[in-house]
Amino acid sequence: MSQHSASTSASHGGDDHDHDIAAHIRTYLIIFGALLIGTVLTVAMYYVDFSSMALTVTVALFIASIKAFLVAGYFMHLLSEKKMVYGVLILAAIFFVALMGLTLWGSNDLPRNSETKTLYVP
Amino acid sequence: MQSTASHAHTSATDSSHGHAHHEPGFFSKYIFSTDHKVIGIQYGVSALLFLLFGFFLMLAMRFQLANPGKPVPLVGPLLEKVLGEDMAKAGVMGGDLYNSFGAMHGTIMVFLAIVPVLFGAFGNYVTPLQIGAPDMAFPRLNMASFHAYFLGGVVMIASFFTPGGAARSGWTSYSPLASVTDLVNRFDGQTYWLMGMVLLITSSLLGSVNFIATIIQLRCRGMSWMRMPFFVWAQFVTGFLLLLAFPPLEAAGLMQLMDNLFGSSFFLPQGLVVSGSPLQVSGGGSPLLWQHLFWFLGHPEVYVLILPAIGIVTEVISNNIRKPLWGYKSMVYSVMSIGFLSFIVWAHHMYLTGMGTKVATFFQTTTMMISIPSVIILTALFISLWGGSIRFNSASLFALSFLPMFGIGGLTGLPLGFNASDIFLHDSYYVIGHFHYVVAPGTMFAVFAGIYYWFPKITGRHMNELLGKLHWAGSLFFMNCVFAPMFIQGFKGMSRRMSDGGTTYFGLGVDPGVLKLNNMIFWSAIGLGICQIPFIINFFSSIFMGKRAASDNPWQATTLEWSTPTPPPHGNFLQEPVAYRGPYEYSVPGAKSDFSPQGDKN
Amino acid sequence: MEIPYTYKARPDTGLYNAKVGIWLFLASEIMLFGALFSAYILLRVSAPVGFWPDVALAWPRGLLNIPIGTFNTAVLITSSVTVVLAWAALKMNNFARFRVYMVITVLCAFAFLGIKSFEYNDKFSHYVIRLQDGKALTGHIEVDGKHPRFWNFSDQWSVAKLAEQKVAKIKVEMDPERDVHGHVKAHGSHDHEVREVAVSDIVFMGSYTPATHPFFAVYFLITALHGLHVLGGALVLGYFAFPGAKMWKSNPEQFINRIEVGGLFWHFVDLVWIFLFPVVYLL
Amino acid sequence: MPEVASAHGNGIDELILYVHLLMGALFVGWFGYFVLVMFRFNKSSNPKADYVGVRSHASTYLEIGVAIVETVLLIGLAVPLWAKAVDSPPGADQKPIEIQVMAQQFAWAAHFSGADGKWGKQDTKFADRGNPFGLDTSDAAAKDDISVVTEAFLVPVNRPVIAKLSSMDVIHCFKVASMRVTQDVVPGLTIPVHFTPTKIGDYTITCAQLCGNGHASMKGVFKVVSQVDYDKWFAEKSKAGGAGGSFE
Ligand code: HEA
Ligand code: HEA
Ligand code: CUA
Ligand SMILES: [Cu+2]
Repeated sequence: MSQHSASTSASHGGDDHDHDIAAHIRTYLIIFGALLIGTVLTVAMYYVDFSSMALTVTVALFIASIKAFLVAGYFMHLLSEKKMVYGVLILAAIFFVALMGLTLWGSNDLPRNSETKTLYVP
Repeated sequence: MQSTASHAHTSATDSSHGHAHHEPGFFSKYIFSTDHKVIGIQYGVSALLFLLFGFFLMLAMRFQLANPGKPVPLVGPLLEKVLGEDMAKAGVMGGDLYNSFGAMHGTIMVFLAIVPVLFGAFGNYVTPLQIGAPDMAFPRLNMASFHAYFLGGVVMIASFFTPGGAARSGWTSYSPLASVTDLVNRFDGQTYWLMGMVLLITSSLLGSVNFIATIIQLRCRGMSWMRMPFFVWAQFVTGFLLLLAFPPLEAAGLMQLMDNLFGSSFFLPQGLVVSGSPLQVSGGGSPLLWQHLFWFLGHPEVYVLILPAIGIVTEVISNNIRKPLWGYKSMVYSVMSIGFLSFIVWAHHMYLTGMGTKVATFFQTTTMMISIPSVIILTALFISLWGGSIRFNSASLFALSFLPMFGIGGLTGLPLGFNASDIFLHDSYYVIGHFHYVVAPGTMFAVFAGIYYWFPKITGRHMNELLGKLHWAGSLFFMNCVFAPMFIQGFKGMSRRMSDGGTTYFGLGVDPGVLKLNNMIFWSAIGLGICQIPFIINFFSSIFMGKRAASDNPWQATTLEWSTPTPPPHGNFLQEPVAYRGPYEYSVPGAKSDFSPQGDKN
Repeated sequence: MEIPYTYKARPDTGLYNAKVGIWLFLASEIMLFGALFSAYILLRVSAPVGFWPDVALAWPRGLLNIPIGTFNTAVLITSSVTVVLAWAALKMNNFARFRVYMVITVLCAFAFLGIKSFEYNDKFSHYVIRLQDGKALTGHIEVDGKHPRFWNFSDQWSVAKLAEQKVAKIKVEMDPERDVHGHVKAHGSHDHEVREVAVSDIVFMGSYTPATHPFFAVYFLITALHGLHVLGGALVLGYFAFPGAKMWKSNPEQFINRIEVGGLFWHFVDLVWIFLFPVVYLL
Repeated sequence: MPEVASAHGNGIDELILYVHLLMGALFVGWFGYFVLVMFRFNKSSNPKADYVGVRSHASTYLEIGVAIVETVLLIGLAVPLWAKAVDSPPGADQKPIEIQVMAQQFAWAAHFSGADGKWGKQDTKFADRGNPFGLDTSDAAAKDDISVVTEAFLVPVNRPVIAKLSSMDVIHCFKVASMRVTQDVVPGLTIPVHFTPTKIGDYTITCAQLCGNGHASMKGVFKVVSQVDYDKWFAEKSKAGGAGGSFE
């Protein structure tokens, strides 16, 4: 049986295939570099004073999202993944956004004249 | 024993001789089994025992409500001895004991009884059979899931014996109450509750990954999506609800655990003064955050309770009306939209926590939207009855009475869903009535229907019909006697979770009439309990003495589980099953019998 | 019957079982960490000004060690690329190279955890002190020549306890001064200036533990949970590299799949960190 | 239901009524159908089932009908009612009575600003059971404040009341059934409710949120009285002043 399977994997690893994988490896290394650069950038941004918190957050999350895209898209092969997986992830993404968005919205939209402190806290 | 090439072919022969040779021992057969059917039965038996336990908790509470201040008969002295004088002085239920029984009744019923029996037991046993799979996709994960559940149950039960008793902040476990009830003994019932919940959530996550993967991957040849029995669809959607709604509660549970054990302030705001002295915490947390995270699970959870129940009812009804379902496709789309929408309605439990018009409008709109697919499903089931040739047996009686019972429960959800009417009805007995109509006569009837229906497949014997009908009639009658009066009490303004049954309020002369109903409810609950005795007798005696099933398909049903041997062997099917047609082909014009099984070629 | 598609892809979905399973599991993980991030943001935006003992700040910033965090990020990214290279090596039928990459991955994982526990330890002995005049000091403290550290979270090293032990003065090894963004003020602040503080001057004092501020509560909860994921992943990958590698002989295809699935989990752990790092360290 | 005693209460009752009419219609209709089917299509009266069953599309119209009625109730009643009852406090021209209400395990307390119309200083460090509002009695503005702990307080009839709800410890729920008012009282937040009592009488504040072992007995009483009686009580109490009373 092991005989058999070894031959399967050998046939699997035909020349074409090896070539493919070698190309992949090159991509992985490039992305590795990009991720490291991204990390340096993120940290560098910290020392830049954007004066606005919103802008700081946007920039930081933007860089993080690009890094995340690279990891998910290439390392996790998400760019060439099957429909079913996309479906599951899209659901999770939608519900995550709903959870975060509605929770934040819900706790900021209080009846008028409400205050976010107890009566006696100075 | 791994085969590589043309897997499907060799595997059947492989396994049949692989398993003939060694008989598994007791432990690997019953405790550490990876067979979905054994796991299903394990789930079923444990869950039914929890159901009974939850009922006894409730009975003690109902006694207290009807007779506040009187010692609980029979078990009163025991309660005092086991739980201590603080909880049950002279056998009388104190406020703490009442609250802890209430919290544990809710928790046990939802997480340890009904979900495990619907999803764990029926889901496990029936789903792979109905899609023609040899087992679940990940059998060992399945076993781990049961063990996590069981451990969770043990932790929950153990919590009754911790100093201070079990959790007593409601099944909703709202902070700050959950974090300040016992400031001295941090390892209290609440902490146990949280640890138990983390285990139960883990169990559900493992289970739901397994179910979804199984349904996506292991459907047999010909079992296209639109040929799946509705029960499988229901389990599929339920799986997604558990998969994506539970993790936020797990996160919240961990946060509350930190609040309780490490003194953090996730859910505790600044400036709390408990029992007259300032609480020594940093503050800065938000009590409403807990509620959002809880109800983000909490609402999908109620559909976790009802969808598999509707699935069972659909199976039983379609079999007993001997005709196809009307609007199968619209039912499938409805169940999907219910699943989707159930994630964005949660704050209808929080209308009165201080919500502005915009958010409240959003959530009541989604709440109304979600009632539409429910109406569609019920309508489809009702319309399916037309033109049928309805057989009445224990299973179908329970399934049929599910419809109006769920109808009442569902309809009473509407006035709660409108925020303005919820102002009056919120946290009153009307809410209790609403959801018990869906979970008790609703879900529980589906459970009973399922048991009567699949019993012959599981054991090879029928349950006794006479006892079954007795069980049905009594349950239907007393269920209504228990829960219908609650609507009246709710209208009179009686609040839930009142350890004295409302005497303090209504002692003021506000309308003592509704208090008398407490008596009636108590005795009806006793009656309800008594009506379960025929069932329990029936259940155990039929395993050994029931009428033997005439064939592998005694109900003359169409779905694939009935084309296996009885009980199905390890691996389920003798040859590779193939689905040739839709799931409910009954009374097909021109066919030789009134049912055309999915697996029969012609 | 055997369970089908345990390692061969099902034709219509194009996936084998474990891959469906891992993606489902990761979807639930998204919700788990998503909820924690949501909690973080909610607590942060609703934090009242003047809440963090340093009155100017509503929320502590810049208290975590950025160089170390950056280094740890690099460690995790490295492990992420080595795990995918390990998979590629298997694809190319090169088992020896696979094992080397896998070992690097696991070593990175433990390096990450080691560095993390060093950070934790530092936080446990780091204090924030609010004085009568409203100012706040942060730094390591010295009481009677000892550097107290908190292992017992709920029992705060409270001012009352100091008074009880008749301690009149404590020494604070001050952190460099920071502006409202949490940036170190470059000029005028000496590293590790030591200051003496009279106990009677102290209003509040707490070490960097969950009990002191929701920020630390969130920080410890998320990073600890993330750390558990790292640990779990490292154990599984370690298993694949050595005892589990037997399967390479018996069923290489399934083994490659296992590595792929393990790798997917590992990348996810990395993904969480990619967001975690800027959010808790930098923002 | 308890008799309505507030200005907005009737609207809520109407909504409840209409929803129940919808529910009743659906229930009676479907239940009648159900019973009919049970007789007409059981095995003995209809031995051979019909493969197709119902051919008409009546049910679709029914579903659309339900959706429409729900929409109407939603937009026509529920949303505006909520906006009015919860979200639009009465303006100064309506001379609302403003009170602070503090919940604690297990009692309600009310606080009026007194004759000078100014709230005294309040701080956590003064707060305890007998002084739930943490009133700083040395503050000049606090001298005439009225704090009512555990006994009944008074409000005049036909004048809007704004109660600013807050809690010292856990979540409670301010419910006055006759006024059709329910509002959770969340520690860390101050949430106002407003209502206009229209009938003289005694009303019970109940707590509708589980808050511990004494939850069932957590009640408060207030009296709706004529403006004259109210003024008298107010003047008297304001003169006495103080942080409240004992907490039994
Ligand atoms: C299985 C469980 C289940 C189900 C299915 C539902 C279904 C619904 N629920 Fe319920 N609900 C609970 C379980 C459930 N609920 C629980 C446990 C609580 C309390 C939690 C707690 O606080 O402890 C609760 C509380 C609750 C509240 C909060 C009340 C409050 O605290 O103030 C609200 C408010 O909107 C609500 C609304 C709804 C709505 C609109 C539906 C809709 O989905 C219903 C849709 C269904 C229909 C509209 C029926 C259609 C039927 C027909 C048309 C046919 C009729 C025919 C005949 C009668 C013969 N529910
Ligand atoms: C799925 C959920 C579920 C189910 C099935 C039930 C079932 C029942 N519930 Fe419960 N209940 C809740 C979920 C549920 N409940 C929740 C979530 C709460 C809120 C808790 C809170 O406030 O936090 C609540 C609260 C609640 C209250 C309100 C308490 C209060 O607010 O003070 C009441 C009051 O009467 C009540 C009554 C009942 C009754 C009489 C039943 C009956 O229908 C029970 C009937 C059961 C049986 C008769 C047992 C049958 C047993 C078998 C068939 C076993 C056979 C065994 C073998 C064969 C091995 N419940
Ligand atoms: Cu206060 Cu219940
Ligand atoms: Cu709900």
